[in-house]
Amino acid sequence: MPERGAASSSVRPASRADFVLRALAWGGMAVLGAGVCWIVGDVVLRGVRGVSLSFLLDAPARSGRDGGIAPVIVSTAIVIGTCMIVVIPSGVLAAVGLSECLRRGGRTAAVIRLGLDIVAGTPSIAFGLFGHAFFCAFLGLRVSLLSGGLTLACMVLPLFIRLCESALLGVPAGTRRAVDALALTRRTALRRVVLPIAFPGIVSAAVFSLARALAETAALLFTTGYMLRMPGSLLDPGRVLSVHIYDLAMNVPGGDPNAYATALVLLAAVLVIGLVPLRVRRVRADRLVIT
Amino acid sequence: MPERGAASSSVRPASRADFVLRALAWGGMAVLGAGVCWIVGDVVLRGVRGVSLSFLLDAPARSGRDGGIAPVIVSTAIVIGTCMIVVIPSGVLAAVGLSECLRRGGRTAAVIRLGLDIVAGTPSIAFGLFGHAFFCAFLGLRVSLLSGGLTLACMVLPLFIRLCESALLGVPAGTRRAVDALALTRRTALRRVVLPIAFPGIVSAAVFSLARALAETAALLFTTGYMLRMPGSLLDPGRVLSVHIYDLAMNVPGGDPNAYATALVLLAAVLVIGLVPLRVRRVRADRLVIT
Amino acid sequence: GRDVPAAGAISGTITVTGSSTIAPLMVGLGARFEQFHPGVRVNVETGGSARGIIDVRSGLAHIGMVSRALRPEERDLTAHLLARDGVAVIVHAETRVGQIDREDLAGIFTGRITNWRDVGGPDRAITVVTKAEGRSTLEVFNGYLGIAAQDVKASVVIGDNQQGIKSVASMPAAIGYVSIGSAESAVAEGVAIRLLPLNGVPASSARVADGSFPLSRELNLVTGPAADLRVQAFISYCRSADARPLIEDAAFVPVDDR
Amino acid sequence: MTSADPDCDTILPWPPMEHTPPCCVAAPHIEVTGLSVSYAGAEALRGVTLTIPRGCVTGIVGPSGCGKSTLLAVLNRMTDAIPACRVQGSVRIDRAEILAPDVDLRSLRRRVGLVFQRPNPLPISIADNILVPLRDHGLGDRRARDARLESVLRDVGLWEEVAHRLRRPATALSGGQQQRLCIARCLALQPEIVLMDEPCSALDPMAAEVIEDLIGGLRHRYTVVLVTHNLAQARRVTDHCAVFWHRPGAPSLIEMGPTRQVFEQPADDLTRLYVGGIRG
Amino acid sequence: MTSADPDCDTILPWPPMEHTPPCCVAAPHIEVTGLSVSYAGAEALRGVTLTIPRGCVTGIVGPSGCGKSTLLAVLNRMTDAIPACRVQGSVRIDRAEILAPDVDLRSLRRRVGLVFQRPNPLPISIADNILVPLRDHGLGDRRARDARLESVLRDVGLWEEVAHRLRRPATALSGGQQQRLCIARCLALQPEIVLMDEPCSALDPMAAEVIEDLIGGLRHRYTVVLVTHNLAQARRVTDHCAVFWHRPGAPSLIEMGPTRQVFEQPADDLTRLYVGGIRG
Ligand SMILES: Nc1ncnc2c1ncn2[C@@H]1O[C@H](COP(=O)(O)OP(=O)(O)OP(=O)(O)O)[C@@H](O)[C@H]1O
Ligand SMILES: Nc1ncnc2c1ncn2[C@@H]1O[C@H](COP(=O)(O)OP(=O)(O)OP(=O)(O)O)[C@@H](O)[C@H]1O
Ligand SMILES: [Mg+2]
Ligand SMILES: [Mg+2]
Repeated sequence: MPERGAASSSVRPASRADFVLRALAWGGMAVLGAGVCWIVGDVVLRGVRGVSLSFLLDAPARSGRDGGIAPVIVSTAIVIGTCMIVVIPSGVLAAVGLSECLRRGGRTAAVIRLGLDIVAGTPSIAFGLFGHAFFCAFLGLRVSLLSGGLTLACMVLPLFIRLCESALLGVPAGTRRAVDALALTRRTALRRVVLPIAFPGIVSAAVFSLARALAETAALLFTTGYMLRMPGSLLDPGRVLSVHIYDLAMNVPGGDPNAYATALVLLAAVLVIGLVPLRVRRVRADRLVIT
Repeated sequence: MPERGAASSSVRPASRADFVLRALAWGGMAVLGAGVCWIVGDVVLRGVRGVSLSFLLDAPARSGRDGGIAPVIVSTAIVIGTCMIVVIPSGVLAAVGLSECLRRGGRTAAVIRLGLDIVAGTPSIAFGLFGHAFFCAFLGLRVSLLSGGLTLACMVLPLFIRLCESALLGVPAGTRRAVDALALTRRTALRRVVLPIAFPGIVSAAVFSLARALAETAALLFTTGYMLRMPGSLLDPGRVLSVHIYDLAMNVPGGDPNAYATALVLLAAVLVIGLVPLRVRRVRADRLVIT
Repeated sequence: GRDVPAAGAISGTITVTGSSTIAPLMVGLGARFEQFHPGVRVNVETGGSARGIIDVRSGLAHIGMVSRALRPEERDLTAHLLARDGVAVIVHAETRVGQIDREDLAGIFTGRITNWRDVGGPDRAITVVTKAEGRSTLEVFNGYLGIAAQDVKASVVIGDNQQGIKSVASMPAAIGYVSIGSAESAVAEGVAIRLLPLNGVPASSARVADGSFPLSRELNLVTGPAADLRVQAFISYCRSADARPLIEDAAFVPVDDR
Repeated sequence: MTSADPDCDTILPWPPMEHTPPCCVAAPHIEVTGLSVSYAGAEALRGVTLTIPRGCVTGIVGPSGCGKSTLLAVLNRMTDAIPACRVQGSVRIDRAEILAPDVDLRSLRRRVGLVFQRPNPLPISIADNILVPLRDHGLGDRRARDARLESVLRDVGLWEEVAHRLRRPATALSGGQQQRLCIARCLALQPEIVLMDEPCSALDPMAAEVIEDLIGGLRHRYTVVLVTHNLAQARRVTDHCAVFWHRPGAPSLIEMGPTRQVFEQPADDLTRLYVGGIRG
Repeated sequence: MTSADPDCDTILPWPPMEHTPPCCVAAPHIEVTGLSVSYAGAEALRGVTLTIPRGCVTGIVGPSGCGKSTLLAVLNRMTDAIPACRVQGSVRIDRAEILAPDVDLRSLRRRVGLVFQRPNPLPISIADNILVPLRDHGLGDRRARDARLESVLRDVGLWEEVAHRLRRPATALSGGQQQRLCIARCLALQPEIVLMDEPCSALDPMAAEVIEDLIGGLRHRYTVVLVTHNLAQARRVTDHCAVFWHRPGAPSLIEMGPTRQVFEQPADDLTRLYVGGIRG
């Protein structure tokens, strides 16, 4: 007796054009997948010999050619942590505001989006110079982990807002009407209805933005600096993983092996963080309903 | 007689907590807005004297300290064009595939997302090295505009796919059911239903990705190179705007005035492109309905 | 050094900024110096030679790192020669050319010579890799050949040493020039490049040190007029015998003026 | 219940009559004057003037697309959410204009509850669909809210069906179950005025009867406006009845009066045809 | 219309009777055997066995939540789209099993059209809602499709209302207009079997009568399965009727037979109570 379930055959019927589309889509994915494998494979193959417990726990020596990357890991964690602490709440709120504006078809939203595009289109180096001028010099935070975290937050915020905003679009129109008609406060609407629906999207937006932040180099070179010392406070300078990789690869003759080892650590970090959204249950509204 | 319309007072009622939320959201936006204004203002003030018609149409002289940026503009247009030609179709298709997978709650989608996160978390420099090794050397495309465009496409694709994917989530469940029950081919479903609904989202995803691509520096340093000559073909090397800004700011003594002028050109380009989505009419499904 | 203060006698922060070529070395030197003077913090930042000069002038940094000789218009600053960095001509490992002299090199870079055959190599078109304008290596190189930047006919323009090495290694007919230290460690790592002897002198750090290799640039620490005791102490330390192994380890050639 | 207010100068569009059910005092609760609504320029209602009496069940009937849902949407300002929608005229509840820009929408919508034509449960659990709005409006403590939850679910005849799965998502309910949940959610807030847009359309006769009985029980305590397509139902449960029609040009009100009068001695020819089933 | 097939060994659950309307030949078109459906473990239908005769209108009635929509969803495999849904048993259309994994869903759904309980027009223009599926299935040339557009809109009584705004978005229609558009869209594809889930629930009596007449006209040409809550309607338009009920444990079929028999001589006590309006 046949039994039908989640793993059943495709829901959509097929045609010749469908086949072509399907082939194209898979082809695109395959090329991208191959690229990922190439990069990842390269990093793993060439970096794996360099990674060990002592590599993670020791201070670097000889400009990073020897020793470990403990201070680099600590600095990275602090910078990224600062960045995400700023980005997540303000980004979610901004996205909510933006999607409210958008619903009312306002021009404001359009202007804000343009602003986000401009920020996205600003080269890292410009952010580095901006961060240096604004946070380090103007606000007097010096070249420090804090300056770097804040600069990074400015860079990542537009991306996060855009991804969140799309996550919020997943709230069905009927649900919005129900919320309106029940005259729920915005707080309840967000906490009990909108955010739970958008939650998986927000988590994956955060992960994606975090990955992006981990990759940033030029902006941090100017704002968190270059120091390999273990940071003692938020106002100390430090060196993040991506800067370390860049420096080892570009400026330190003989730095390649440890550059690859560090890149492997960065990759592992992204991987671990990337696993988070898989643990998040989807609560897509009215997804289960056939009526 | 009162008249109610689009510009009416807020739809949602207010409470104390709402007020705090609202303040936070606007505060966040204000900080970001201030940052944008700072960067933009700085660039405009310091760059505006350098920009003229001849600046746009002349070849550079004295390492870019004098003359114009005509070859840089041409190279940039070619690299970004190549990138977007690759990214937009394959990204849209991949996003469609991904959202189909997601609907069926598959593990595949989760793995692909992880891959996208990894690509997002790869520092530009690693992309530069990958692009150099893969496109320039392995595929024999040399250091060229084509190599740069393709490398950039790999970098930008994950971002574009994620943004598109969220745009596709805006298709209401009822509409999906209608499409299923009518047994439309995937092609018709995409062309006539899904893409029209997602179109504004896709356009703004493309604009955002394009802005991001325009900002990229490190990856292009290795793949399109530094050459200031006017490119004659896709296989010639060239220098893009962001690299030119980087080089003038970092390596050319006395290059600052023209760095700012070039940054202003980049900004203007982002602005013009950023205006595109404003021209796109929103076709949000069932947005207008009160039933 | 003679007037070096006793260990621990000074304290405060020393900010060093400038050339990314020198920066990794300064991080190491700073860390050593901090061991002798626990009250001192040496903070190294980078951003290019130009930034080094600007930040010293504006007082944002105590010491600037400049990977070239000071220009006449920069005479308001004091340069302290830290080390020399040789510039080696490199070719792909498979290019069978014994050596090259100044004339031929100038011919190749100005486009007069376009085939390896003309300089005793295989019959193959030459791919010229040069540095972007504004780089100090380019200035040193062009100065040695006596050619102007606009005369250079290059097919690839690169920025950093590593990029130059990768470009040459990926193009079998390429010729370029990079820092000797970087080239030597690349060869040690098995990258497919070869250092060409210039005018019969083998390209090696040792030959730069003994002064027989003709192509090299200065790596300078510059200070403003108001350099205080702490800064002078650090600069003397960098130029002392103590610092020598670190400089050599960074693939530069220490200068013998002590 | 307030008795007729001598200050109120609104002219009722029908004379107070003996056979008005005793439950229903013809004191106006909602007064709609010259109401016109258009969507992106297309008129959906033109010049509607009617009075909805306090404590009665007022039915609204008429063919599909004649602006019934639109009228309800105006009464609690849901039209604000539609950018292209323009509302002109005056709507007064207890003599306070509700179309003024400075009206507090939260308290307005708390007073005027709306049950939509399409069920739209919140995508949270069945219990939370009722408890969350209660808590949001600060009604009662935890125990009082739980008690209210059970009582409204019993009122709409859903308790037996969902008592064992109160924590399951409301979106997984069947169409009729969702509809009843939405009615319960609206009543839990105890609004003054309950607007119901075809509350029984997704219900089987059994469930519909429960809802009809419920509406009957709301009389006196609430002012109910009921849009329905079921003329028999309108006749059974409403005290007054308004008939809308596509007039040439735009939909508008053609007749309003006590239900018995509308059904038995209609003043308008179209009404006669409609209620007689000749047209409709 | 095919006459009864001698090869067909399915036993009809009711005896062929004289007073079966002549239109309706009791040749089985859909045979459901031992069908059970569960959502995430919760049973929504248990052990349903019934036969739907060709060319007849078969009604499905029963209280809210008893699995009527679920049965329709199984008949054209819409259940595939619900990850947590498990379907067990056998459904055969013209004696071909449709629950097999290798069934071509496109041709199945083309043959078995479904009108949903909630109207779900595509968010494109009114005309495109009908023209796009027609073109997608390669039906007719441009002129034929335009003709079909007009004829189906006339069939559902929507032509007059929308003829002047065929290019406007379908989502801006009123609830009842959307419902009729969805019916028209389904019929335009001329499926063999038409499944309708409460097609008249959002309609006023006038529009409902149009649809009822339409369903009457489909008899002979189509096999129609009609879920309805309106018992009078079921009596008026259906030839056969199936009654579902919440049995202890899970919803299931309690009685099926010619409509007159089900309403006049119900075999099951629950049916008697239900159709008599005592329960329901
Ligand atoms: N996607 C789903 N997930 C979980 N349970 C569901 C789902 N869809 C329906 N159910 C449950 O299955 C049972 C049958 O639902 P179905 O929609 O078939 O009822 P129905 O007979 O159509 O009711 P109505 O007349 O109210 O539309 C109900 O108890 C319902 O709550
Ligand atoms: N958001 C909208 N945009 C444009 N037109 C609309 C919109 N909503 C409704 N309309 C139009 O306004 C008219 C009245 O619609 P309304 O929904 O009020 O009708 P109704 O009386 O509730 O009909 P039904 O009984 O079918 O639900 C209809 O012609 C409809 O097409
Ligand atoms: Mg309506
Ligand atoms: Mg149903």
